[in-house]
Amino acid sequence: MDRSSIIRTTAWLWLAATVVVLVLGFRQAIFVAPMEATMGNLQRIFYYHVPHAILGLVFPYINVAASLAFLYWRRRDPLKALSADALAVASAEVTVLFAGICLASGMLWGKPAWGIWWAWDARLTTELILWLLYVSYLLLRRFSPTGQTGVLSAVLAVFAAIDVPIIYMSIHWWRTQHPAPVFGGGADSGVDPAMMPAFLLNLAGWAMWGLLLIGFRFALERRRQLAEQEAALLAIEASLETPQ
Amino acid sequence: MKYARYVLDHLKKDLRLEWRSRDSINGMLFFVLLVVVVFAIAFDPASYPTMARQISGGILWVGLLFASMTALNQSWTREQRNQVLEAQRMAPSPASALFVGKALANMIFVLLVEVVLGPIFIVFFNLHVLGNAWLLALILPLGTWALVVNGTFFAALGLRARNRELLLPLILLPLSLPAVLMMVQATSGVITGDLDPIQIRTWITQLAGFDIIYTTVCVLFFETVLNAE
Amino acid sequence: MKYARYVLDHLKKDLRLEWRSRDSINGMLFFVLLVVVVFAIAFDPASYPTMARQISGGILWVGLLFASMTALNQSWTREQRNQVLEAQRMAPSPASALFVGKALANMIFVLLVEVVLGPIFIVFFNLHVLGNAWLLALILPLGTWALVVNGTFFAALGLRARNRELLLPLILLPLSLPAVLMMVQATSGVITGDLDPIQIRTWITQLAGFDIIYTTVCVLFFETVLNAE
Amino acid sequence: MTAASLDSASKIYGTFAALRNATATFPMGTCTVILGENGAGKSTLLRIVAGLITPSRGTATVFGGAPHKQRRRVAYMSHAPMLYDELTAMENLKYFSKLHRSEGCDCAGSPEMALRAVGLDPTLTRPVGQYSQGMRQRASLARVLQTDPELLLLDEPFSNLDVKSSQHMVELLADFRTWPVAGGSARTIILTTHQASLAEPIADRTITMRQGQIVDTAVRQPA
Amino acid sequence: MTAASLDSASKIYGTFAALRNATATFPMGTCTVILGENGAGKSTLLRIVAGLITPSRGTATVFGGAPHKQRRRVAYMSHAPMLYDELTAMENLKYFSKLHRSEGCDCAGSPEMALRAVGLDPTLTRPVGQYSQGMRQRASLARVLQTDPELLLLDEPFSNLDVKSSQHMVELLADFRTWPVAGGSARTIILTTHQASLAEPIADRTITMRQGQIVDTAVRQPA
Ligand code: HEM
Ligand SMILES: Nc1ncnc2c1ncn2[C@@H]1O[C@H](COP(=O)(O)OP(=O)(O)OP(=O)(O)O)[C@@H](O)[C@H]1O
Ligand SMILES: Nc1ncnc2c1ncn2[C@@H]1O[C@H](COP(=O)(O)OP(=O)(O)OP(=O)(O)O)[C@@H](O)[C@H]1O
Ligand SMILES: [Mg+2]
Ligand SMILES: [Mg+2]
Repeated sequence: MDRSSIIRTTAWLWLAATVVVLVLGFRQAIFVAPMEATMGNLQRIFYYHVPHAILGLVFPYINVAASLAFLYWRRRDPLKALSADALAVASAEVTVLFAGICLASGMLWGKPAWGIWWAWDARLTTELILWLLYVSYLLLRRFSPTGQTGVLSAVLAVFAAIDVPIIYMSIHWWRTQHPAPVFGGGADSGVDPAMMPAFLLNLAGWAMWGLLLIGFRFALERRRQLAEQEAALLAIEASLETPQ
Repeated sequence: MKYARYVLDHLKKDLRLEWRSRDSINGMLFFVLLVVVVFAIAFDPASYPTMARQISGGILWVGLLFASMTALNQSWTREQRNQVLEAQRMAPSPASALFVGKALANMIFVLLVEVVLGPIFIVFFNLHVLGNAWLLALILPLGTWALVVNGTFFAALGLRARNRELLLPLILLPLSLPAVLMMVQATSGVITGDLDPIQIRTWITQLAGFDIIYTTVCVLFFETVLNAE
Repeated sequence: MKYARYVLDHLKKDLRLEWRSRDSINGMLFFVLLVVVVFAIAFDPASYPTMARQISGGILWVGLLFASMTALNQSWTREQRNQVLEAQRMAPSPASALFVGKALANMIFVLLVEVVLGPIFIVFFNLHVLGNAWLLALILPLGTWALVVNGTFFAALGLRARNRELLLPLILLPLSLPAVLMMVQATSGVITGDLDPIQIRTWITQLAGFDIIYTTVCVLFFETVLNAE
Repeated sequence: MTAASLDSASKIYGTFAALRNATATFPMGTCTVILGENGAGKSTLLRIVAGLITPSRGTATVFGGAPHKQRRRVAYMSHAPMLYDELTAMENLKYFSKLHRSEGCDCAGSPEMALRAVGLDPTLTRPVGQYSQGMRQRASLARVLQTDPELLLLDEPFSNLDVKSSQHMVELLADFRTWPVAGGSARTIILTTHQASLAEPIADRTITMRQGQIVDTAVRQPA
Repeated sequence: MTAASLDSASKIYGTFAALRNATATFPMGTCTVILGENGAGKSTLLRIVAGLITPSRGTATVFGGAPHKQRRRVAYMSHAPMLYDELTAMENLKYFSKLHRSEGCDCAGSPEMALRAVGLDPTLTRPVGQYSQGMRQRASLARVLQTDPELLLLDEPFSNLDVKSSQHMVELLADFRTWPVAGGSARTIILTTHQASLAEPIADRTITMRQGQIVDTAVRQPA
């Protein structure tokens, strides 16, 4: 088997595994996990909301790693740099998606739980700023002149990645309406152990889904880059045939 | 040492250019003044003095933010006209010196604006600073530098983009939101006297940290951005 | 009739240019979103809900004012690049048709922005409109036109000035202050439900009057401004 | 009949006189080439005739009226291309031809023809912003030609053009002068250039300027 | 010794190849004139040698290193004047000469001298923004000459110049080539132009480009 068909098979297998995990997670979350005491069934959004929130914070680091790699390889090995750039776009887009879903699910949760769609509390603001940062990253990619997109956006990615922890620190002392951290928080933190399987399954499932999306988007971007190179090569070769 | 001399050359040039036309600073002044007036009309501070105190920190910084953004965009336009920027790129002096020089020049302009604006603002919003007013002398420069250093950097980054003027706020605002939060909280804290000094100290320290981190990153990456392509 | 056809030509051209670049409108949408977030962070509507309601009218209009100012400046820059404006001046079609076409195009953009922005704004500021919400469908377009018509005019006026971008707010803001006052009062009145309908009617009528007067004056004087040297 | 004339026209910028006391007539049907050093005031003179600036002193007359009243019969092409970067050449030309549409006819030549005439492909989908300098210059010429002007003002039409393109342009201008005009009058061209030799074939008259003044007017004898 | 060389360098904008597979060497001490139609890729080639853009494929070498590492020894003058409109010529030149100041000496020629050499008055107090096209071109030339470059890149230095000024500029360039160099090496000039005849007196070699390719390289025999 050649390389591309191996990749394709892996992708399909990965997709199948993702679906299985997500379905199991769905069963656990909706039918198996115990009902929460105060919020009732509403709490089940938790199994979707929190994984997206956590993953939305992980993917930016893929983005900045790829961006730094791009900057490093830019002059040394342009081909590798192009792959890094593709990975950077892919992870940025998936970040926007996941942070967006976290925002949306949180808002859907907030309306019945708090009676309002939105509150300017630390967690929510943080997440919103994260989302805004990566939207602005994507906008910069669209606005920047051809040929400079990679460099400019890579630099912005570094700035954005530095900003993420700063946001967390700076907003930590702000008034808050959002539930305090359940994991690794104070003494009485932690969820009912019966909820754990549902949560972990969903976390794993969405992580796999996110990686799959990144991989898919990466492949797409690579294909676009290759097509562009091809066209450029054609342009050069076509001219070489013209009599001198 | 030589680096400092380059920075000084650039700074002097920028100040001279500004002095020749002087419109950037005048414009900024007037703009901030107008923003204050618009807000005063929109919010009616006279009838609600406590509210005025609560929101005045926000208004001050929002006004400065928008005013400086316009000016920051301008400051690189000058370099781009007649392709002077390419001459800068061809010069053997370190690129980041150009950046530092321009950031300092912009800082001076915005500080000047603040000095003039401060008293006017206090009169318009009928403010009595309830906290320790001296702290403002620390908060204002720190906050201004946070805006100016990133602003100068990203104005340069967006220079060759299609929608230059629009792009700067789009990048700068999300990135500066934490800094804006810190500035506003610290300023409001001082004005209303609500926050205890320790909290204000925390905000100020964080702001200083923000400044230091971003200044370093900007200086490191400026050459890359200038020679992008 | 022929005049209308000219206007349509200009409008179509502007829409096409916008469609070609497209990202300018995306950028503007994002910009307004950012302005709302900045204001929210600066003014903290969550902790003071009644205050939030009182100032939300002001914030909405100030945000739109900033956003549309950026867009307005842009819209003439295009004409100026490559001196296309001189070609426009050399054309035998009436100059004011160019103005009306461009003002309409700008109006369409800003209205689009408002349609998207409205819901976000209501959610973020957690507003319940206490008055007659339908009135907003009247106030918003009237207020927008007031901003856009003067903005387009004065952006053209400032075209050849050195600090174009800064000049527009400087002229536009003072001039629009009465309109801003009317819009803000009417909008706040509707949102808080404080004002009685008659008062709101008065504000709206005045706003309409402002629109009519300034539109006439702009159309009359545009040719003069375009050919001013 | 004179197409345009200047009567002791001066243009003063601040304290600097870009044009001083220029008196000249441009008879109908002639082609005048304005020569002169850099900063001699050639562009200034042309812009006055085009009605884009008004003389500080003296008067300019075009077809017996004020220059800015004659927009329909005059076309002006400057250093800059005067086209929208984002649109294709075709879209640009169509737009401008619409602005010139008059009462009865849809007249004003077809944009396709004009583009073909200057040697550009009308079906090109690249926006003008991505053209090279020379291509822009041609598109710009097409823009002024399509409006079928009686008085054509060209400011350095050959700068940035390679020799072959320049010669082609000169031929095109020579051809343009033979196009029939509605009113029975003849077509007039005024152009500035630094490459006098290029413009030679069509020049009936040359005007030489120095430091804002017209220092010499020469009429070429028909050979 | 070669001052600069291109090794199958291509520059691709989107899908458009502005420069294709260009291979060329520019020996030290020679003056090369690049000819070609509009859009042939002359400016692109020059900008690659200047290190302002990097080739999409292939490499460019200047004095044995990467082009953007040689800033001290290379000067580039483009279509645009590359000067601040608000400052006088003198102030502009002083500023740029400071950016070139190196370790020991204050070197880099004096701005006054450079301005005199190009025929501008160093005491002129008008800001550059109010200069005419040609005056700007000269001030721009002064800017590149004052840094005493070993490799001088000029993009259409004669466009917008009247004939006399152009000839003067050619003489100046010829003179410049004779200036002594610190390292003992010789001065190299690469320039593009559409007016081949003007550059003739100093051209040692001509390169002709067409559609992004170098189609011809001719070496002139010393007469
Ligand atoms: C737009 C609204 C919301 C946003 C943007 C948001 C955002 C977040 C984020 C970013 C996290 C992850 C924090 C971390 O792992 O450190 C999180 C966790 C959580 N959210 Fe939300 N949330 C929103 C609304 C809500 C609502 C309405 C509720 C319930 C009343 C809720 C309950 C939780 C819980 C229980 C966690 C888990 C806390 C933890 O494990 O640390 N969220 N949310
Ligand atoms: N807007 C202006 N403000 C001040 N001075 C100006 C302005 N426009 C032109 N000038 C001056 O007027 C003089 C004549 O300018 P003009 O552009 O007519 O010259 P020109 O003959 O076209 O020169 P070139 O061949 O370089 O294009 C120049 O010295 C120039 O500096
Ligand atoms: N930034 C760019 N984006 C896209 N295409 C470009 C860009 N810069 C140049 N080109 C294209 O590359 C080609 C070569 O351009 P270049 O400026 O090198 O030509 P030139 O030989 O200098 O022509 P001229 O004599 O007109 O100045 C042109 O067809 C131009 O359209
Ligand atoms: Mg001229
Ligand atoms: Mg060129």
